[in-house]
Amino acid sequence: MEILEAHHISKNYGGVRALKDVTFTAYRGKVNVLVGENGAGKSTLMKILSGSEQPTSGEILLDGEPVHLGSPRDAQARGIGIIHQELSLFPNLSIAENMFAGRELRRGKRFVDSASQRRRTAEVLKRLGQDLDPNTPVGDLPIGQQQLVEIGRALLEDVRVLIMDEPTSALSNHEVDVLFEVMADLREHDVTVIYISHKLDEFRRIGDWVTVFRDGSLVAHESMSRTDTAWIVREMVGRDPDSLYVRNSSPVGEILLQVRGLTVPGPARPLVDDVSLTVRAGEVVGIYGLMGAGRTELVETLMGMRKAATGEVLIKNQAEPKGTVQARMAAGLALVPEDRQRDGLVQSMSVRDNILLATVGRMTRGGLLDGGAEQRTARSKVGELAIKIPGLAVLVTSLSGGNQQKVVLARALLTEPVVLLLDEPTRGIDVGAKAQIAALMADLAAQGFGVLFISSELAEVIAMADRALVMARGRITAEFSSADVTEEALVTASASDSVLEAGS
Amino acid sequence: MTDTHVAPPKSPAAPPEPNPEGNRALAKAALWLLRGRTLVVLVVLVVIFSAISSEYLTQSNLILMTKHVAINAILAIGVTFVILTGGIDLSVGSIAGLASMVCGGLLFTGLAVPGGHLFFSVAVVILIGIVVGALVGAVNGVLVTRFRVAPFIATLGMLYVARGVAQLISDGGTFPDLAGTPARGNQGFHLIGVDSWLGIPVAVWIMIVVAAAAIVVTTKTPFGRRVYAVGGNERAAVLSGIRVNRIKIAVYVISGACAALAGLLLTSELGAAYPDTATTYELNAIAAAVLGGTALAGGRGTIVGTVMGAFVIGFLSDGLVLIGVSTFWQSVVKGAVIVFAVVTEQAQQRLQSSLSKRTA
Amino acid sequence: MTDTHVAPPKSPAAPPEPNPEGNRALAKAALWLLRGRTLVVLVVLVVIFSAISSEYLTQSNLILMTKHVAINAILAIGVTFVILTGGIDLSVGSIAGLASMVCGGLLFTGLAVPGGHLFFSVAVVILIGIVVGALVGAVNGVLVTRFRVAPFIATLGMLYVARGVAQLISDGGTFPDLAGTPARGNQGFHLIGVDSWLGIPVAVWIMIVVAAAAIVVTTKTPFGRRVYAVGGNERAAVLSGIRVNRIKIAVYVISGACAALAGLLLTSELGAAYPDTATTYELNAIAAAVLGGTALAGGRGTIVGTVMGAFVIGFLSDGLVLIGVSTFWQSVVKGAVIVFAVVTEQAQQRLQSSLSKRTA
Amino acid sequence: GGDSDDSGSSGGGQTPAASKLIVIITPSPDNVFFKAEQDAADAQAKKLGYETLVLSHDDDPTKQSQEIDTAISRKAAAIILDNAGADASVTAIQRAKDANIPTFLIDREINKTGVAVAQIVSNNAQGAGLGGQEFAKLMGNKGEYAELTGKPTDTNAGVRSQGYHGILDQYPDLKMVAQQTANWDQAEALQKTQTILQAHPNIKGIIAGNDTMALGAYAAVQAAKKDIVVVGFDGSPDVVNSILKDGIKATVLQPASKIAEMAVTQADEYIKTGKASQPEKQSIDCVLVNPDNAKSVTNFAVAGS
Ligand SMILES: Nc1ncnc2c1ncn2[C@@H]1O[C@H](COP(=O)(O)OP(=O)(O)OP(=O)(O)O)[C@@H](O)[C@H]1O
Ligand SMILES: Nc1ncnc2c1ncn2[C@@H]1O[C@H](COP(=O)(O)OP(=O)(O)OP(=O)(O)O)[C@@H](O)[C@H]1O
Ligand SMILES: [Mg+2]
Ligand SMILES: [Mg+2]
Repeated sequence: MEILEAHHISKNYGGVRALKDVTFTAYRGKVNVLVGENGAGKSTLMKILSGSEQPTSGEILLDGEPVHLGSPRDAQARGIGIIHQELSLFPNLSIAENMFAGRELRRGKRFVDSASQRRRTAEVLKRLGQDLDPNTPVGDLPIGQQQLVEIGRALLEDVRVLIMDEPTSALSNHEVDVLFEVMADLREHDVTVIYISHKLDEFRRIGDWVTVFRDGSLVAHESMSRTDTAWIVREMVGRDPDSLYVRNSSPVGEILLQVRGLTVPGPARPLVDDVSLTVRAGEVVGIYGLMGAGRTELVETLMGMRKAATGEVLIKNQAEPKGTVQARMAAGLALVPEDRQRDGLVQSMSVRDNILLATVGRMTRGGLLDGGAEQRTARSKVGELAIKIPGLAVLVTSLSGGNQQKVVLARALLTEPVVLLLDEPTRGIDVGAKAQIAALMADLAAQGFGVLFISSELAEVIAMADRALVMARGRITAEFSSADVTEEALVTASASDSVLEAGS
Repeated sequence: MTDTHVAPPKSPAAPPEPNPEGNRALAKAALWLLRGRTLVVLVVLVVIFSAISSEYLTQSNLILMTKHVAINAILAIGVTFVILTGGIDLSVGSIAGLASMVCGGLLFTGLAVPGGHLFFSVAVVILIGIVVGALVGAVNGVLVTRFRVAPFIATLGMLYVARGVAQLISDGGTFPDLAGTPARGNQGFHLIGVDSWLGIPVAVWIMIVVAAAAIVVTTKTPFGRRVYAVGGNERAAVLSGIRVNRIKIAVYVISGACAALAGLLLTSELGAAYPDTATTYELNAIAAAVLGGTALAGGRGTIVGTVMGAFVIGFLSDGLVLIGVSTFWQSVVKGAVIVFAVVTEQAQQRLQSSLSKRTA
Repeated sequence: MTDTHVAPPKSPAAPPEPNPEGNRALAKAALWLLRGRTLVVLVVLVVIFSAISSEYLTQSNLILMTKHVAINAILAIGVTFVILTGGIDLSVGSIAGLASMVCGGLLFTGLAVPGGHLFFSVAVVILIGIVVGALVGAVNGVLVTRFRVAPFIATLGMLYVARGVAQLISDGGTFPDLAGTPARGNQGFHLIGVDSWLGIPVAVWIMIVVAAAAIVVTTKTPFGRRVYAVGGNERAAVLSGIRVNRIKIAVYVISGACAALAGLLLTSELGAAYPDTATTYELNAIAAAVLGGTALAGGRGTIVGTVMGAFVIGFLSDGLVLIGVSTFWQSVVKGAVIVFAVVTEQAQQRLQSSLSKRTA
Repeated sequence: GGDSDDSGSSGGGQTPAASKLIVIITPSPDNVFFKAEQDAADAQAKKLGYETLVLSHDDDPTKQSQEIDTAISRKAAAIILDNAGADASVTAIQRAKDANIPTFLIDREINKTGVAVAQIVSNNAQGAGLGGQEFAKLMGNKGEYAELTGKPTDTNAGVRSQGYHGILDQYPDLKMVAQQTANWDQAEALQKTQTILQAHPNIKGIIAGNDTMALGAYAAVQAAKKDIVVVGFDGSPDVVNSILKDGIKATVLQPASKIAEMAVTQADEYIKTGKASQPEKQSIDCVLVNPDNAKSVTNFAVAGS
C-alpha cells in the first residue's frame, strides 16, 4: 500500500535538470530501495520529500492527500525523517546534544532535560551496538561513528517514513548488520523506509522494492524478488554489467615505495604501529580493515600530513626523511583523501583551478600563469578520466559526488607521482564509476605506477588488488596475494588482533 | 590466531579504554585547566600588580575595579551570544551610546509632545533604553538573516548609523543633569550606576544577574543549545529544523539589549549622557569574549570564560593606571597581554584536546 | 560491450555543453553586472552629488577625491590579501601610524648613533618605513600561523601594540617638519604625497601601480591562486602541497607593507608625522574590501572590487563634506550606504548565481 | 581676571589627607598642548615635594571617571584635571570631593561650581575674540572663509567658535561659506579643507578651533598652492614656527604651563591650609601670536608676558 508518493516531480537547479518528471511511490511498511549512478537525482528527490528543497513542478501525496512540505520542520511534523548523505552534525556538541538538536527534551517549559537526553541517547546507541559516552563531542568521533550518530538521530523520532541516503558508506560490515536488524525492526513496526545505496549486494538483503534512477529519470521500478544484481546494474548504466571490475595484469617491477617500521604515536596506543610494507611498479595493493584501523592515518603519514615518531619511508630506493607534504609530493607520492569535501576540494574554485591546484607552480611563463597551458592541461585530464562537467570554469561544487572525486584524482595524477595513495576511492560512488576507478588503477599500474588503495568493501579488495594487506589497530595483521585471498581470511585478519588482545 | 570463526567480530571498533580511571582524572584536570586558563592569567596579573603597588589588592580597589569590569562584561556577554552563532557585533559601542542619549534626553528634556514635554519614571526610561538597544539589534539581525549581509559589515554599518543618530539626538551636545526632579517624578537614575547594596555597587549586582541569566540560557535551555548548534554547523541546524534566522535575530537582540544596559550603567555613573559614550568599546568586548575562549568561528565558548576575559582586561587596565604607567605603554601592554593570553590558550587547548581524546 | 579491455576508458562522457553560445553570453553579462555592482553604486552616488553641487563633478574635485581614495584603497588592497586567506587585519591603521612615526623620526631627528644623528635619503627612509610595516605584518603572520592565534585577536593586539610604539617613538609628540635639508641629503619627501605627474597626484599613480601589481599577483601568479585556495579550503590546500603557513605570513606581510605605504602617503601629504595618524582607518579598509565583494570567510573577492569599494567610501565621504552635510549625518549616511551596497550585492549575486547555474 | 564665586572655598574644613600624592589627569599628551600642561604640573608638583601619578583620559569621560576612581582609591592629596567634558565630568569630580580629595581644574571648565576647588582656565572667549579680530584684519574685513571646529562634544570647541563669530559676524562682507568639524585631528582637517576648497574655490581664509587643525588646513592650502589666511588656536610650537616662516598667519596662545603651575601651587596651599586661597573661577587671558611676537614664544609662554 502506498504511503508517500511523488507525482510528476521535476527539479531544475538553474539550467541543470536534476529530476525530470519523476513519479515515485514508497510502500507502507516496506524497505524501498533507490539506486542509480552518481548524479542520477536520488538525493535531490529525497531532499524534496523531506522538505529541504522545493520541486520546480509536480506534487507530493501523503496517504493519498496532496501535502506541501515547505521546510524540514513541516516534513518532520508529518512523520517524515531523513538521514542525509552528507553528514549534518554539530562537531562542537556532544552526541546527546546532536541527537536532540532542534527538538530538545524539556524539563518544565523552559529547560533542557539533559539527563533524559543522555539516557535516551545511550539507549539508541546501544540499539546500534555502540558503547559510547553520550557526552563525547561528535567532532572527536571517527567518520563511521558520526554516521551512526546521524542514524541514531533519525531513530529517535517517531517517524512513519524514514529516508536513509547512503547511511552505510562509512560503516563496517558489523555495523551494517546491526543497522539492518534495526531496519527490519522498523519494518515490523510498519515504518516505511526509503533506502539509497550503491552497495548492490548489501541492499538486496534488506530491500522489498527497488527503484532505479538514471540521469534524472525513473527508469525502473520492481519488486526486489523479481530482480537480480545483473538486472539492476543493467538498468542503472544502460548496458551489461559483465565488465565491471578490470583486474590489473601488468608485470611487477622494481620497488617504488618501501616503508619500514613506521609508527605514529596516538593518545592511547599508536595510530600506526610499526608498519612495514612495499609497493612495486605495476602493482595494485589494497589495504582492507575495519573503521578505525588506522589506514587513513597511515596514508596521511606517508603523505607528510602527520608526523611519524619512528620509521623510514623510501621512494624509488631513496629515503625521504623530511616528511613534509611538499617533500613527499616531490619524491613521487600523491594522495586522494577519504573525505573529499573536507580535504579534497576548494569549494569556491572552478573545476579547472581545483585540478591544477597542486601543480599550478609549473603552469607559468615568465613567472605569470599561462592560461593556455592551464586550459590544455585541465582539459586533457578531464578527457582522460572521463569527468562529466558542463565546463572547466564551473564551480566544482556543482558536480556530482563521483565526478568531484575524479577531480581530486586528476589533481593527484598531475603531480606525476610514482605511487598513488587512494583512501576509499570508491566510497559513495556508483557501480559505473567504480568500474572506471578500477580500470584506472589497472591502467596506472600498467603504465608503471604503484597503486596503494584503501577499501572497506571485501568484494572490491578481492577484485581489484594484486596484493591485499589487512590492518587492525594500527598494525598490518595479514598479507594475501590475489590467488589466495578470500573474504573469510580478510575478515578474520581484520578482527584477529582485537580478539587476541581482548581474550588475553 | 588460526581460528577462522571469529565472525561476526564482536564490535572490534568499540573504543579501547586502557586504564580509564587514571585518564579520566587527568582529562578532568586538563578541562579544569582549560576553563581556568583565563583565571590563571588573571591571578598572574593580580600578583604582579600587588607586588608593585600595595593599593592594588585592597578591598576598596577590588570593588572599584570590579565595577569598571561590569560594563565591559555586560557588553561582552551580549557579544558572546552573537559570536557563538558565528557572527560578530561591532555596533555594541554605538548602541550603548544611542541608548545613553535616548535615556539622557528622556530624563533631561523629556519627550516632546504637543503642548509640552512628557517625563517618564526612571524605570520606564531604563526600559525604553533597553528596548531601543534590542530594536537596533533586531535591525542587525534582519540585515544578517533576511538580507544576508555579512555580520561584520551589517554591524559596521550600524556602528556608524547608531553613533550618528546618537549625535543627532542632541545635535552633538551633552545632557548634563540626569538627576531628575520630584515634580517630574523621574528621580533616582543614579541608582544603577552610583549606588551600592551590601557594600557592592549595584552595577556589579546587575552584572552578576546578567551573567547568571546568560549562563542559564546558554547551558540549560533549548534556545542556548540551538545557539551553539547554529554556530557549530549552520547547514545541519537548518536540516534539523532549527529556525536559524530566528536564533540569529535573537542573539543580535540580546546583544543590543546588553549594550544598551551597559550604556545606561555608564551614563548613570557619569551622571551625564554624551553622544560619544562607549566609543570603540566593541573592541574590548570582543577581546573579552575571545580571551575567555570563545571561538570567532562560532559554536565554542562560555559565558563564564567571557566574564573572566572581561576581568583580565579590566584588572589590567586599572592596574596600569594605578601604578602610573604612561598611556602609551598601557596601549602596548594591553595589546601584548591580549595576544599572550590567547597564545597560552592555544597551548593549553592542544594539551587538553589530546587528553580528552585519550578518554573519549 | 562484452569487451573486457575497457582500460583506458575512452571518455564516454565528453563534457556536454548545451547551446553554449547563447548561455555564455548571458553568463558573461551577469558576471559583468556582478563585477560592476559596486560601480553602479558609485555612479548613483556621483549622479546624486553632482545634482546637488556643481563643484562635485569637476576635474579638479575628481582628482582630489581620487587622491583621498588612494590611501584607503592601498590599505584595502593589502587587507584584501589577508581576507582572501580567511583572515582579517585590524592592525593596518596602527601600522600606518607606526610607519609614519618611524619615517618622521628618521627625517626630522635622524637615527641616534654614538656621536650624533644619522640621516638617510628620502628613498631609503621610505624603504625603511615599508620594511617596518612588512615586519610588523610578519609578526602578525607568525602569531596566526606558528602560535595559532585567531587573526582577529592577533591583529587586535597588534593594533594596540603598534599604536603604543608609535606614540613612544616621540613620547606622543609630532614631527612637524619633514622637508629635510640639503645638508642632510634628505629633501623631497613631499614627492609622494603632494606632487603630481601629468596632472595626476603621485599618490594616485602609486595607487594605480599597487592595484595593478595586486591584480597581476592575485589573478596571474601561482601565489595568488594559492591565496584563494588557502581561503577556500585550508585542508585541501595542505594536501595539494601548498605551504599554507608561508602563504599566510606572506599576506600579512603584504598587508603590513601596504599599510606602511598608505601611512607614508598620508604623512607626506600632511608634511608632519603624528602618532594618531590613520587611527580607525582599518574599519574603512575592511569596509572597502567587503563592499567590493570580498567574502570575509575567505576564498572569494577581487582587487578590482576592493578598489571600487574604496572609491564608493571616499566619494561618499568627500561628497557629504562638499555639500556641507553635518558630521553627524555623515556618520549615518556612511553606515547606511555601506549596508545598502552590500544588500544590493547580495541581490545581484543571487541573480548572478542563478544565471551562472543555468549556463553551468 | 575671572568671575569670583563665593563657593570658592567649599569642600574645605576637613583635615586634608596625609598623602603626598598628586594625580594629574589630562587629555592625550600626543597633542603638544596637553603634553606641556602635564610636564609643567608634574615638574611643579615634584618641586613642591609631591609624588605624582600622571594619567591621560583621551577625552573619554568614562575613562576619566575610572581614573578619578583610581585617584580616590590611592587616597590622593589632590587632583589636577584637564577634564573630558563640561557636563560628563561633574559626577566624577563630585565623587572625589565626597572622598575629601580636592580637584583643581585646568584649561577647561565644567558646568557646575562648588564641586572643584578651582577652575583655572584660559579665557577661551577672550582668546577667540583676539583670534577673530586678527583674522578679520588679515582678511581685510571681507571675503569668503571657512571654519574648522573641534570635537562637537568638547565645550571649548563651542566656546571658541562662538568667540570667533562674536567678532566675525559683525563684518557683513565676511562670509562663512563652509563649517565642518575636523575633531581636532590633523589628517581630517587636511582632507576636509581640500574638499572645502573644491566646493568654494574663492575662499580667502580658514579659521580653525585649534592648532593641529590649523596645521592640517595649512598643508591643504600649500598643496593647492593658494594664498589663504590660516589662523589657529593654542600657540603650539609647530604653529609658532610656521608663523615665523610666514605660513600660518596667527594663533592664540593659551598659557598652558602657567595655568598648570598655578593649579599645583594652589593645590599645595590647599593641602597645607585646608582653604582655597583664590576664588574658584580664575580666568587667564590668552595672548595673540603673530609674526610680531612669535620669536619670543617658547613652550606655550610668551617671554615677558
Ligand atoms: N544545489 C545544487 N545546485 C546545482 N545542481 C545541483 C545541486 N544539487 C544537485 N545538483 C545536481 O543535480 C543532479 C542530481 O544530484 P543528486 O545529488 O540528486 O545525485 P545523486 O543521485 O544523489 O548522486 P550520488 O549518488 O553521487 O549521491 C546532479 O547533476 C547535481 O550536479
Ligand atoms: N577524532 C578522533 N579522536 C580520537 N580518536 C580518533 C579520532 N579519529 C580517529 N581516531 C582513532 O584513530 C584510529 C584510526 O582511525 P581512522 O578512522 O582514521 O582509521 P581508518 O582505518 O582510516 O578507518 P576508516 O575506514 O574509517 O577510514 C582509531 O583508533 C580511531 O578510534
Ligand atoms: Mg546522493
Ligand atoms: Mg579512513
